[in-house]
Amino acid sequence: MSVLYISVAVALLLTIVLSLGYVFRQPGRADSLLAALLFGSTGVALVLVLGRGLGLARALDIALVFALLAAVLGVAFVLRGWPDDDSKEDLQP
Amino acid sequence: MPDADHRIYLLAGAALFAIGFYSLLVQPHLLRRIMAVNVMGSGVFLVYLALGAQTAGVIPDPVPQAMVLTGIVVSVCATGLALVLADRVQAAMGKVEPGDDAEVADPAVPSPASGEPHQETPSA
Amino acid sequence: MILQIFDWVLLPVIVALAWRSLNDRDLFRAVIKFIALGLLLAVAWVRLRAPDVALAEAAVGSGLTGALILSALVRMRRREQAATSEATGGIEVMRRVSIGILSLALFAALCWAVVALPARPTGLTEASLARLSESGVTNPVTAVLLNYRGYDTLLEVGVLLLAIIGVWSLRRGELPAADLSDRPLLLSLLRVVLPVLVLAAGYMLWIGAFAPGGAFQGGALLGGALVLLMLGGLARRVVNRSRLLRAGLVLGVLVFAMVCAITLLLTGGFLQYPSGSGGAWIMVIESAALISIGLTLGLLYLGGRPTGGQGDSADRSSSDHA
Amino acid sequence: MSVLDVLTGLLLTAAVFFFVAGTVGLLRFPDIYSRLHALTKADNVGVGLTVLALMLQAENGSEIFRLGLIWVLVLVASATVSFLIGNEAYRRGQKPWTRGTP
Repeated sequence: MSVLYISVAVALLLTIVLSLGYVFRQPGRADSLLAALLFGSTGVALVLVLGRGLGLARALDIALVFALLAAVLGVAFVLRGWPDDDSKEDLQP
Repeated sequence: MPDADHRIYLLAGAALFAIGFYSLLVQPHLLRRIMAVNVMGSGVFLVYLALGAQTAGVIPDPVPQAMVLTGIVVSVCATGLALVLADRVQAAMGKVEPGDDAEVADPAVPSPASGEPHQETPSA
Repeated sequence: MILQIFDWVLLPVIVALAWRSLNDRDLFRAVIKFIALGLLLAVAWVRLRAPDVALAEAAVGSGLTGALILSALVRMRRREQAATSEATGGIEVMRRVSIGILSLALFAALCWAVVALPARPTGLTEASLARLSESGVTNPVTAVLLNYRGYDTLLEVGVLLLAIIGVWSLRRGELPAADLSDRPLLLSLLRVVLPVLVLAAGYMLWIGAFAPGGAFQGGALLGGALVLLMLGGLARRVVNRSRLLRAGLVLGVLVFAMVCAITLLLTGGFLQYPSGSGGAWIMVIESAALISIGLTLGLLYLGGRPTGGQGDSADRSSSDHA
Repeated sequence: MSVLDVLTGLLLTAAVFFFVAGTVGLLRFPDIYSRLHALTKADNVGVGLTVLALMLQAENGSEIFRLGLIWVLVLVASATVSFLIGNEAYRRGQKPWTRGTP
């Protein structure tokens, strides 16, 4: 069973790699923000299955903290973190 | 335990430290330097925890874990303080990229008394 | 086997992300990558079976540090807007190359050093487990933090206090005056997340005695709650009560120091708890530390001594809803 | 291998599918609004299925409760933040993609 969990973890990690490849191609800022959001939720699932696969019962709490702080960070992003010179930078090659 | 070999983690820790070191010296922007120091710290944590995980005991060594925990909290404090300092630097000099006089990289270069007298902007 | 594959995917990604986050041309994207790096590091800590550290990294490393750097970035950007746009590649190629060679040499030396370490170090696992039953807690990491090496943690709480004193003496931070009445959705998010954050902070504190968790993780969650409150413009009532705030900030150090003094009187040993009552002492210290850590981490986000209204004029001009 | 284990495996596979779909959507969709749409599928359904899969293996009620809590938090946070991002992007004048624009 733990092989299944860790394989799923590897698969989730690969989706992170995929979207990182996207971020590395320098998309607009809002889009890299979207990628960060996706990392957050993928990270929650990843920690859950990895913890299960390794037999760490407390991984649940880590995922919980992840989810909570992702909410904090998301709000911080939108309220304070969104750069004003957004459109200008997006044009940069 | 089947996954006792964490040597790749040790190497990755060394890589993070070197990357942070390089960026710390090369990048002129203070914010980047602050992030660089954080990355260096993470490299150290990686090495330390990997060593703790491959000790002979039944569970990973708790002492490195406790120290890294302390380290994380201390480094967020240091980051917060450094960010405010960088902010003050910007307010005082009008830019976030200190000139050559602040370069630790090459002490041989005589600092060419970089312009900017401290024109305190009344921002704070 | 499959774990090895996991490692071989995870670590190159971490290293590549570290490189790109520090050398990205656009600072905003660099910060986003830095946050993603923190997230993957937390995954690495789970992988290394260090759940206590993973909890702290998930809360502090990726969450709060990211928010801190992000808000500093925006603040700086506003000030330098239209002025000198960020010049990348500030130093010349020759220096860049020589520093690169230096860093590679450093990397090689570090690699040699870590590979030369014994493959199976003895460590202190057994030593720390041997006396665990006397420590008053059953989570070995908490035992190390607050019993075996309590003075480390005392100093750590001191460092937190010093950091906030430094920040407060350097700058004034203005509370965002966001009005959530035009953002009803955000208000309802806060209504769900804030209570859970506070509840989870208490849970972390309580569970730290026998499972991963503790005052630092709980404090980070509390700090996150404070950040949310401030972002939502709801923290004025908390932050403007200056006396209470300061009392909360020093509470951790104060209680810790008092426990030091009392244990010194009772047992003659510095932070050596009377036998059998370790758990109670640890709980007292941790509860006080939780409040101080939460307040400190939350207020660090403000980036200065809180002021009621008049603050950084540059910050004020283009605030809240752009 | 019990029935529950098989179910867990199936649910996890489905979850991975949704995460992959969300990622591919992020990579391939033409504008920020459609990318948001793809993204929230990964958030909501992907995490939901993972949580469900692990609930089947949970040892006690507390685990089930916390798993559920995680899902609720992810749902609430991702819904709100994606709304705010979309709203902000629209306010800043990002045009929605229509057929014909590249």
